[in-house]
Amino acid sequence: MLRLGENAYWAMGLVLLPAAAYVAVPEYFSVVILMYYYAALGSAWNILGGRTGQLSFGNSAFLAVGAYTSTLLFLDYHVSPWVGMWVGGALAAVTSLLLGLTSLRLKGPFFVMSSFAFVQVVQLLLAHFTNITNGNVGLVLPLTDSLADMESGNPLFYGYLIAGILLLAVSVNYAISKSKTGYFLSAIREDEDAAKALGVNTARYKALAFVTSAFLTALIGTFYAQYLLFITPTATASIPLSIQIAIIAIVGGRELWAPVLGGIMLEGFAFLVETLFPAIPGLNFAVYAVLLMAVIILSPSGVYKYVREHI
Amino acid sequence: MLQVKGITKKFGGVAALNSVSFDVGKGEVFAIIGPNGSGKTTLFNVVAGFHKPDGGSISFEGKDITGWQPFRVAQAGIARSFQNTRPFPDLTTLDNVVVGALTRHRNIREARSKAEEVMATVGLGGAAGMQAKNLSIQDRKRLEVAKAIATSPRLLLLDEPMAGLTGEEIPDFVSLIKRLNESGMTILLIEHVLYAITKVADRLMVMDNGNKLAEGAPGDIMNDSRVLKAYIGEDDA
Amino acid sequence: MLGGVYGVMSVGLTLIFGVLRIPNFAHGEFLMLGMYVTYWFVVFTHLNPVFSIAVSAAVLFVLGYFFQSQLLSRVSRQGEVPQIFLTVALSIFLSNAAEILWGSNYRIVPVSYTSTTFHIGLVSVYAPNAIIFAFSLFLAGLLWFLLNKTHTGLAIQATAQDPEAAQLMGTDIKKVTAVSFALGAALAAVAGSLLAPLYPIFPTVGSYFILLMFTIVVLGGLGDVKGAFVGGTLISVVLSVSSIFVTEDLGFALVFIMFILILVLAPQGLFGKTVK
Amino acid sequence: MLELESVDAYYGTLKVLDSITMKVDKGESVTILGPNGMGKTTLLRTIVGLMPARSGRIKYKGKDITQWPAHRRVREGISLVPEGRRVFPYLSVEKNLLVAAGTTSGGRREEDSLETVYSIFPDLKAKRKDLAGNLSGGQQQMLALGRSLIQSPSLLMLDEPSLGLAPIVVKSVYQAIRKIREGREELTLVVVEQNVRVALENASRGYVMQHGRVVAAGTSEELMNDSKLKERYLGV
Repeated sequence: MLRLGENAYWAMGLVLLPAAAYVAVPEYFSVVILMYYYAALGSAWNILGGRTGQLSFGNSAFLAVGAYTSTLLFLDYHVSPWVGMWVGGALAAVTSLLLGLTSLRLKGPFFVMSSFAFVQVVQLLLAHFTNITNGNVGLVLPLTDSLADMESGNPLFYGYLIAGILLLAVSVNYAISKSKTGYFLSAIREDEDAAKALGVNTARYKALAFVTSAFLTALIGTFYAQYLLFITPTATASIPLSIQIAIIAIVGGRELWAPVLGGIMLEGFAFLVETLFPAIPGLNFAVYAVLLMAVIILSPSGVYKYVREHI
Repeated sequence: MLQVKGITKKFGGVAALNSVSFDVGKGEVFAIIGPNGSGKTTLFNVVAGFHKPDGGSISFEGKDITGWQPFRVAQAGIARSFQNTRPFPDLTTLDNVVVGALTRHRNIREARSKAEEVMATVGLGGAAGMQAKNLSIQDRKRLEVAKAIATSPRLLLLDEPMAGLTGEEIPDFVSLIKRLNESGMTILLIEHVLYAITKVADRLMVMDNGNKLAEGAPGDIMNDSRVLKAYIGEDDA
Repeated sequence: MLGGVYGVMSVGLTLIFGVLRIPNFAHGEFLMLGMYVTYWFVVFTHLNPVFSIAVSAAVLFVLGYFFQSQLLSRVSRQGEVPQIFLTVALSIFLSNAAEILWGSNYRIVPVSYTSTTFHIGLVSVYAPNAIIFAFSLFLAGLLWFLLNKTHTGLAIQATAQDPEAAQLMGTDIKKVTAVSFALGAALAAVAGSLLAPLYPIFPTVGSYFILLMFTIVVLGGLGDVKGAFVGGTLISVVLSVSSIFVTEDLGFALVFIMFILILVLAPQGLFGKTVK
Repeated sequence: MLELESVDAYYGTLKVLDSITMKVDKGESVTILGPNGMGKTTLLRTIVGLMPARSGRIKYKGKDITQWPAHRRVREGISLVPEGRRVFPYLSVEKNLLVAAGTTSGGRREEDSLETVYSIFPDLKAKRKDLAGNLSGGQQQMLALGRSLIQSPSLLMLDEPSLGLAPIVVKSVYQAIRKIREGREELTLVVVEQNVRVALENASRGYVMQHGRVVAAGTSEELMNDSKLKERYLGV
């Protein structure tokens, strides 16, 4: 009962927060959107990184696949992003499957390094094929303010769009945790060989987790493109962003709502430092890094668990 | 049921297994004994798919399973336990067993009730909610068997299930193995505790230095001078 | 010519991996700090940047030793994940601290010989490259001597191969681990000092090199010191050849794809030594 | 020489050594017996400091060493030849020996120490440039013994020196151990061995372990002739 209650509180809070912020502090509304954006990215990452234990420093590559697919479909073929986002998701799923078939057999730091290289490859390719992607100059989406084009003049629209995607990511996490797949993924994380000995096709389940994570990340990519109406290779398929996604989930933890807490906390924190010390560029990240070190050393299983156990 | 023919396995040029052959019949309890380092565990790993053999073949219920991946071997109906127990440490004891049961059941509820049944069989019912990493050595041994039998195997491979148990605990485990056997499972086990083996095994195979030394009924084997020599040690060493 | 310095910058990474079993994500920032040390050294002393090498090595040795013994060692029992993230955090911290301290402008080391070339027979050689090359060779030799002919070097190798057995040999592995990390950091700094006269210096310059360094060490076999130099040379050849046929960015993309494939297909590296 | 007073050790929450008390005198040769998984290896690891003792005291040469790190105990003369030999596979035979000599040579010239080891294990001299990982199991065991010997230990502990070796090789390992003892009457030996007869023949006293406890102790003769003990605890 308590678990159900907690889920309901979180979901309710997530739905109410954008409206409340819109009314109370409209000038900071974009902070809420960014919090949700990072929370969603962390939640999607958690499916592979948290449940399966395969740390990826490459998830922003799938953000780029999603953002570029829906944008190019819209610009070149007038396909609405409402459709394009699912195409992007599918394309990211296929990409992750191909990558996963080769690299998921790598363990620990080796998988981390391969995913790290993968983002860079995607970024370089997006920058290279200028005739399609307009290279490093990036692509600009036309301002239509039409809901059919997944655009709106009302920021609340974007707040609820990303809240919807975030809740989808959390729901997928929840569904997995309650399913056979979830049991198998935890078993793989705890001891892959022992899972194999019981008849678990570990390669298949790891690939499934990877594909799901990539699919959700690509949906967030379409949101990103529609929200900013401007995408570049370095802003999407970016190593720093990839690392930030992983950090959100590591700082939060691997429980259902932990990456959400991580995303809200870290973005809130970054915003706070920026507001307090606007004159010193780099300070927010430097402090962020120190905080990260403190969390890793003091509470290695994540803030969420720490809060649950101590407060 | 299981035919192992001429299995050879080399590590770094050294033969860990040298053309080992044996058959296990349906319903049997077949035991492999031998000193540490004689190749028993390597043989297990080859049968269960964790090592690819350099020569020879393995067939199970008529199918050639040589070189199959471990999860396929398990799905074919062969489950194994590890000598150094391999629980999923952060999961509860029950969830550990549920993972095994889920490889046969689609539905979580069914898997859970199967797991509970298995836990009762091995005598772990009281520890269901405990994290596996906190179990005692004896309970870890039980959990290791529970995980394996939750996959409803027809052939159960047990790697030194009684190592780490005391003289008083061994009879319990012997009767567990007997019960499992009576319920229709064929059992292949490696064991170091000799007198326990003689009580449970229908047939024995003795290994030494990667070679099969002898095979036969427990009574005959225990009186074989070569076996005693390999086990107790040479007189003049 | 740059193969040698690619080797120097990567060999520290391979050394750290060999002993700590983690990829050091702050390695690019160690290199960046080495470049800044050289910059300020030249600005203040007006001496040849070559002399700054000792200073940058010393500074980063101390920083590396402190970081490993005070922070990384605290989580070393929890496996590689927290350690990797600590190096990531250090990387973020150092590049942003550099921005706070020195701004994000590009800086160029003021050197007189930057544009000199001289001739050996028919080959004309760009002076800074030649100095870098000679120094890289010297450092490779020095490192070989250190690892194979000194007790500390043997202790580092032993710890990399089997830390517990090394303890049984009387090795203080905590100290050896810290020294290995410090030495790795110092080598990155030395490479940074060597490169400083050739590249613009800015806070995030490390991220430009980090993936290249990973590629080099994986190519040469992680933890393999000789392999890092072979890998460095090979990568510099691949990059310069591919830049003839395709554009530079595509050349990098090819190298990184190669990196993923080598990780998967030949995790020992292409020239990794193996015991039969 | 070595005294343990109610020493406990744990893996996580698992108690693996339960109030171990034992005493070994200078120059003695003692064996520790018991089935697999009863804590014999853990006991040796705790004595040398690879495992921490959570409670109790370990005294060596009269000093309380319970809190000392492993490398310090090794430098003071406690040496363990670990189970499975654990040579450094990618170092040459000679460098394997030099790693050990580097921390414990105490001012002796390394060449002399090497020669001492090579005189006991001539095979190692012939293979000195080979990578240790390419040696046979028996040669690796000799190297592991040599590494300990070069440290001039006062207390030498061997964990299953016969594990995985052919009988003829086991024989030569024990011959080497006897050779090591010649002229070193002060050297104290503690051996874990699953081969009961070999173990008792090469030791003057023995302890039997079960579930992390010492359940029996006595001279080799007493243990050898106690058939009930053998059936109950040693499984033979």
